[in-house]
Amino acid sequence: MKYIPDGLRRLWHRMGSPRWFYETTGSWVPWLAASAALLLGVGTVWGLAYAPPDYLQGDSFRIIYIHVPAAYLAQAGYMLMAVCGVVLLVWRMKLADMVMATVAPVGAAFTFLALATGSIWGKPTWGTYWIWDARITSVLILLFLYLGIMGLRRAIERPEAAGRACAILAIVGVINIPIIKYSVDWWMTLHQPATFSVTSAPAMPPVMWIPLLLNVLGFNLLFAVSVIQGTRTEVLLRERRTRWVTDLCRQERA
Amino acid sequence: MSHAVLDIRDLRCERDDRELFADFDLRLEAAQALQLRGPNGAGKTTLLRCIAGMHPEYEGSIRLLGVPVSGDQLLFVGHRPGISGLLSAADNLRWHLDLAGWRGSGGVVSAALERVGLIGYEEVPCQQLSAGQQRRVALARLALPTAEVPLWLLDEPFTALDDAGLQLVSGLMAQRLAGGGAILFTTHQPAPDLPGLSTRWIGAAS
Amino acid sequence: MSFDSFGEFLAMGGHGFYVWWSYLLTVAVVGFVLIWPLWRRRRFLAEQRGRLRRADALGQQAEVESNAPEA
Amino acid sequence: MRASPGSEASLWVLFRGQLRRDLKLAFGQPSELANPLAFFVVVITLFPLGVSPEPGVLAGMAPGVLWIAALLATLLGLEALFRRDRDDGTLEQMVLRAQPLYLPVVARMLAHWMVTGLPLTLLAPVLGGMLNLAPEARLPLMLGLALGTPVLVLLGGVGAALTVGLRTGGVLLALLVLPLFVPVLILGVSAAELAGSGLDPTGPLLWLAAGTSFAITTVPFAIAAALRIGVETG
Repeated sequence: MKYIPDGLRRLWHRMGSPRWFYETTGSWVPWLAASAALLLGVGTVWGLAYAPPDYLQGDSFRIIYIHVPAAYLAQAGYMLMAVCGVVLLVWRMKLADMVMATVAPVGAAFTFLALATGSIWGKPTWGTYWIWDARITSVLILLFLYLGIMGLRRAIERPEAAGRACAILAIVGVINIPIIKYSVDWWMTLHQPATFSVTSAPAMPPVMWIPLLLNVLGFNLLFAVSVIQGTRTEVLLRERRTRWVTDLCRQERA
Repeated sequence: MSHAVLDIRDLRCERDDRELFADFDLRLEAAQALQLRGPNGAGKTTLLRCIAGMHPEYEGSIRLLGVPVSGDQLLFVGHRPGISGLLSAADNLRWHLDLAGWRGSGGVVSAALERVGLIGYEEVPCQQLSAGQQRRVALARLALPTAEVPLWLLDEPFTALDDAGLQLVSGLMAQRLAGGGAILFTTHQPAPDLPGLSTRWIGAAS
Repeated sequence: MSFDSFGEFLAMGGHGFYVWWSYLLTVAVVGFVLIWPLWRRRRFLAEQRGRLRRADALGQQAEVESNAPEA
Repeated sequence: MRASPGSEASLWVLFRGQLRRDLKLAFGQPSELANPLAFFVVVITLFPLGVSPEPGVLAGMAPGVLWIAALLATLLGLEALFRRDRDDGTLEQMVLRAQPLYLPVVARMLAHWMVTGLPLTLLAPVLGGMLNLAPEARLPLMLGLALGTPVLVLLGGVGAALTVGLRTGGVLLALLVLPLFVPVLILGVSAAELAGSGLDPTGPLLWLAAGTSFAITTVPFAIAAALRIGVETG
């Protein structure tokens, strides 16, 4: 930290303050939510109505406009938890723990969505709702990892200890995710592999992938909105005994 | 400049949403003993655990000989004995020596057990000993050479001991004080007669 | 537009059931993800308000504030 | 006389002392030693009864069945791994005094592996024979278990350390560690299956070896960090 310029260091310390986070991010939410709605509206309408059907999968390929962003967020959410875990363990920044606690259920929800949409997509494509496809299997294991973190946090009573325990688990998990992914991929090549997977559509034309890009961006903003709102609530809960939160509650009452 | 063995400044500590200490200062010099007294729940144990690094939710500075506390500079005897019931007294003490990286002769184990009056019980699994004898095994750690550290933290060292045991423990404590160590301990009993002893009330009486 | 009529749009070339189910599920999950933090916040504020009112009624405002160190 | 902390000799004393203590503790309770092994054998026995006694069917699923049974047997011993030490206060003494904590943790896990993973490995070919496992697959199965069970024990140790102070131990522990066991399971089963169908099993075995060395060097740090949380005032 010695070589970091003063201004940056001050910003870092301020960012670590839950109160600063609460007071700063409140005004961001409407803008983020509006951008998310715009991107998702355009992307989804375009993807559902204007993109041409896939020559092999027909119209069921339109599920990718939600499946891919959800699968992406499922993984990104876990990464984010691990990064927060490192920040918590190294710099003891309480805000990182609050973000981590918020991301877990949101990430798990998107993991579930990725799993469910992938499975629904499988019915018209493979003729069955569940197939042990490499990607779907990895996502299923990712869901278990999320459930483990959420279970651990619920089980430990002291929030301070729960945060650090979850940080350790998230870091161990994030190192394992690529190993799990590659081992599952490799395992598929040994067994009868599915001929094509939900995301392996060959060389999409722009009219198909631009809406996908819009939706990925839109879902990212949506995720940000949810995490920011959730963290703000978490800040209030954890700081409920400080004067600024008490004052805030009084104001809300008035 | 010489540092106090233990120097606590501006300690603020919470437990279960309740503030135990605020602006708490404590200074302990070499060859000094301090008895912490106070009602149940006043935070005596929590204070010892803060110092030992087993209760991280505190603010303020805790320094041992001028530097942050390191586990090999202190000896902690808590409510839990630190003795495995399935192992013999000798095995337990040997493990405590190994933990501290002791490379000298193992003869110190029987010397320590002799000191606490457990001669002949060396190889009996501790769970077959009486409660008082088990307590003595735990306290035999104070008679090991690895106990020669600057600070002892003793949480209720006199419970479950008879008069002879009490004499024994205060003897070990006096010996450590004479050797230049500092001792912080909690007890509900009246303090034993120790050189350099003072008492501090925490909690309700403060 | 890749569909000729609204009926065809709904049918999705025979895959309508799967596509619309997926999107319905997405709406549900997104709804949950957006509403859950707000619901928690509302519950928290209601709880705190209750606590403050109780404290005021008892004239023990001091109790709340003595518990509240400066942030 | 007292070794300066951190000198090589005192590090060795620290490691050896912990290993000796844990082995003494383990061999002091023969029943706890035998239980995971008995569990392993019983589970294996259930498969022919539950699925099919047909030699061909059994041979096909033998590697997977043996590995999953080994996985569950490992899990069985994990819950008690640190619990007794926490209850009698020896864990807090270890966390407080040992410098570095890494060494006694490695010794603890090594001792645990010697009384769980190692006997499972040695028992596996016998049970493999009962399940009609191809003879050429027996050595790769054993090698796979020898390389894979240390990883299982270590990852399991993280879960055990994280849940050491909790009342809701067992089920949560399984949820925490079983997903992490997946790569080991895949690689271990593949090695035996490849060998069983006359192919070269060295690929997955080398990957397992790499994973084991990585786990031995890194995972004990995670266990140590988790144990520090576990001994804090609850």
